[in-house]
Amino acid sequence: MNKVVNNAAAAIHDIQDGEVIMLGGFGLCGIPENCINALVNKGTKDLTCISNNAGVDDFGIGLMLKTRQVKKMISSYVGENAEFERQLLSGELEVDLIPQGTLATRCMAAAYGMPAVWVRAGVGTEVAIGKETRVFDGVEYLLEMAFKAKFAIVKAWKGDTHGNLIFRKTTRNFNMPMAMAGQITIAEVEELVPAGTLDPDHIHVPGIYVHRIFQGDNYEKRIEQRTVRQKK
Amino acid sequence: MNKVVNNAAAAIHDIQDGEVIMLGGFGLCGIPENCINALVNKGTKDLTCISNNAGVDDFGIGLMLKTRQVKKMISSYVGENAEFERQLLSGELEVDLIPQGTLATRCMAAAYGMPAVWVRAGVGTEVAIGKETRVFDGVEYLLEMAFKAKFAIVKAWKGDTHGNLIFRKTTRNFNMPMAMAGQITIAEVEELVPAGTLDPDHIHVPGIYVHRIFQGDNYEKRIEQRTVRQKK
Amino acid sequence: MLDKVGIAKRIAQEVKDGSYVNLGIGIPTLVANYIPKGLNVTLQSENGMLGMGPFPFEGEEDADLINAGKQTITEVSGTAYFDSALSFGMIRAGKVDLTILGAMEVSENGDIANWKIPGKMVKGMGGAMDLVAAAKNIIVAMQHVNKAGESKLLPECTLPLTGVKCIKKIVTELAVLEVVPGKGFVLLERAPGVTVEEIRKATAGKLVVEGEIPEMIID
Amino acid sequence: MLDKVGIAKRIAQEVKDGSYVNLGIGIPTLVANYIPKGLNVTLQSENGMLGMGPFPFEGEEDADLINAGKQTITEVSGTAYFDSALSFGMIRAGKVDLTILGAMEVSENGDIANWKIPGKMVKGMGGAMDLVAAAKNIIVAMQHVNKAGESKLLPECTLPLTGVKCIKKIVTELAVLEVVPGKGFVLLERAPGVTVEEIRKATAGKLVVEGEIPEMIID
Repeated sequence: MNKVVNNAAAAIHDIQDGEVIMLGGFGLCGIPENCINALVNKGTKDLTCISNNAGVDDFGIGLMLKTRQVKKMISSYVGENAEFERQLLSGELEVDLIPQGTLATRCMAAAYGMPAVWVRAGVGTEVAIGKETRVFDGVEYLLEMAFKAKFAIVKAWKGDTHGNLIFRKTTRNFNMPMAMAGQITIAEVEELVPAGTLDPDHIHVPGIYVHRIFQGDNYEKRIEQRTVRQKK
Repeated sequence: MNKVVNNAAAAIHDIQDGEVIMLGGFGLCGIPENCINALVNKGTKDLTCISNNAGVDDFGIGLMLKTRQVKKMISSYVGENAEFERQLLSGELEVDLIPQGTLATRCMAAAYGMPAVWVRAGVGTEVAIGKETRVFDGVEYLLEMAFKAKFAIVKAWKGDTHGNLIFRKTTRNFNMPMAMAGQITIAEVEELVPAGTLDPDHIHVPGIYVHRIFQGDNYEKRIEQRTVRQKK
Repeated sequence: MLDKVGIAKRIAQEVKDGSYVNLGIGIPTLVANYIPKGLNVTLQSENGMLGMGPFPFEGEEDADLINAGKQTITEVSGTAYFDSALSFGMIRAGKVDLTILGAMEVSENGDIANWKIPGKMVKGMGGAMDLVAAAKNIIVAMQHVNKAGESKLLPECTLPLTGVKCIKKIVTELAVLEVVPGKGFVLLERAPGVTVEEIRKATAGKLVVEGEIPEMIID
Repeated sequence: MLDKVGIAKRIAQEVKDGSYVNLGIGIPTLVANYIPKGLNVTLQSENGMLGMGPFPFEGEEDADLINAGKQTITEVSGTAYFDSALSFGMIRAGKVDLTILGAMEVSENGDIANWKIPGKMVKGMGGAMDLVAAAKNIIVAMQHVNKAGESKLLPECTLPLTGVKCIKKIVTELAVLEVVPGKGFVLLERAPGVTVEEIRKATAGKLVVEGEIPEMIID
């Protein structure tokens, strides 16, 4: 059950042009930095990226936008990226904006083998256009379909050789539901340990969901909004 | 945000005759022993119990069956209980048998604010009778409704004064989805600690889902099938 | 007339002891600073945290610990982390007692528009649609009129909607108003020094004024 | 003719390296003892565990650590625990590669009945309906005939169904058979010393015999 690959290049080697991939993280928090760099190096094109955000101009998914590798973004908020805006307005880039909770839940549906889920978000708005609606107990819901993504690429704090993952603080975000939603899940971790090292009660994503794992390096972990208070 | 109550009697004081309650545990593993005893002492009647199993004759929910406090069991497997069988065959007790995964998922649906879920289990069987079916991608699913239970009663290993819960080994079972599914969730724990003691990354159920918590005592933790191997 | 801090202070009075609260970006974030001492309030951040603390001290920022506005923050005693699916699960299940967020427009029946202006670059709705569709109690913090001087309290929203019939209360620089579907914007309080007439002029939707309208008390 | 251990040994040959396997109660549980050394196989227990180990040594039982048969068990290196909802989630999502379970009846098109006998006390289906509805590959371990001497491999099941068109393979004391919907029970192997004719006599459903049928190799 050893799922260890050598590095990011090996982990993403078979991601083809035109593929649908999920990328974990929220803003720049907990993003799979090594795999994004490897995708930029590999030059894979026409990707459809399911990711809550689209990075910034010079970091995260922004790096893949700069190299025009992304055909379509499926996100809830894409606001911090000038290149993104340019490509979107010029028609080079498609974007499908969906509510953040719906995005998370469509990942979770895939993770749990549910074909579709009923959600309230978007009822009565343009998000509901073309979608089936239904009233349960007097409340209206939309039918939203589970995502189908060939690859999910996530970043965890620690992982073991069986693929078990542990996250740190708010990095669990989309990494956890996406890790469980991919047909092939690739996890990069800050620290890779032998199976049996992690406390089985502390594991956030059981290894059955993870197909390839490696220890990343040179994590920048950039902060998007550095907000501080002064010591009195 | 202090949710601590003194004991099991205080925690269950307002559970009325005829109420729908969820009880965590799998077999006798991780059952809320203190609360079950308190319900027996209080003598609450006509209860509908959502619980994967029904205990054994002299432990767990079996104690409430002996005192005829249960009107209906909603379970997936009820096989280890002679008194249960007697009451069922005599018509004193109603039982609604549903697939174990469906049981868990109907709890989870309530926990996640989903009104209903599509599941495959039971398609083409008597479980499907009267249920809406639908084909997604060539596969048929049943529409199963989220549970509505006023009270969920669960047992965790550790908990803090804010209601955050941590489970040990296979006791997470139905305790975790039920803890998040109750309108009022009561948690008994082996060790109650001040908020801030538990590692925030290790918490299985966030306190927002838990309304009352207390440290139980005299846990018997009975083993249903003691299977061992011999040292060579 | 209130400044942003004043709006935040007034909304802070709406926060109840023992409650779980989700704060949007902007004025709502400021509310955290004015929650009365002695109240036990837990802040939920929809990126996956219960028990959000203040900004970190300089040099103690942790890239792995941010809020939904992507700002560095801290833990409090009793914090719990979780993933985005569970985060919105608890919101949908009605476990979050109060959501406070900004708006571009609110209508008489409680519709809200706060994510999209046709013709302008659309950044996305983030978690706003999920929050307004699910929270039990939603308070809008906003200016009464927009930069062009037009009322943001309308008979019907003109911008694409974020949610329908969901807003319960509005706090602006001029007033506190309750949204009663079928009735309109019921005026509850005036900002210090602001007259009912000034509020009426700034409100395009139906304003309901019943009896004497008290002035807000803000310390 | 095989005994229970023989059936378990033969099924163990079906287990692939690197796979995740769920074992039902009874003969399937025995399979774990005969998985070839050197194979990396992870056992899933649907009450919330990946990486199920053997029974504990006497005195080392832990009431908090049981399998889906409620037996005390142990961890292995790399075990992970989870709740029942996630457990069935991973089963439904097709992450479990192989499910092995017992049956009362199997039909020519792969239907299975294994939970209810009309007129007898019904104990419940447990997780069986979920497993047969979701697993990618399901092998049934059972006796070829019931105690009354009647075949359990039928044109159609007579007992209430657990699942439809889901069984891929059957291993009995007499034979290994593949279930090919529209075709029938395709005989793959004979148990040592058992003739095709004996198998045909014990099979009420359509038995497909193509070419020479080899004898199983079991050590």
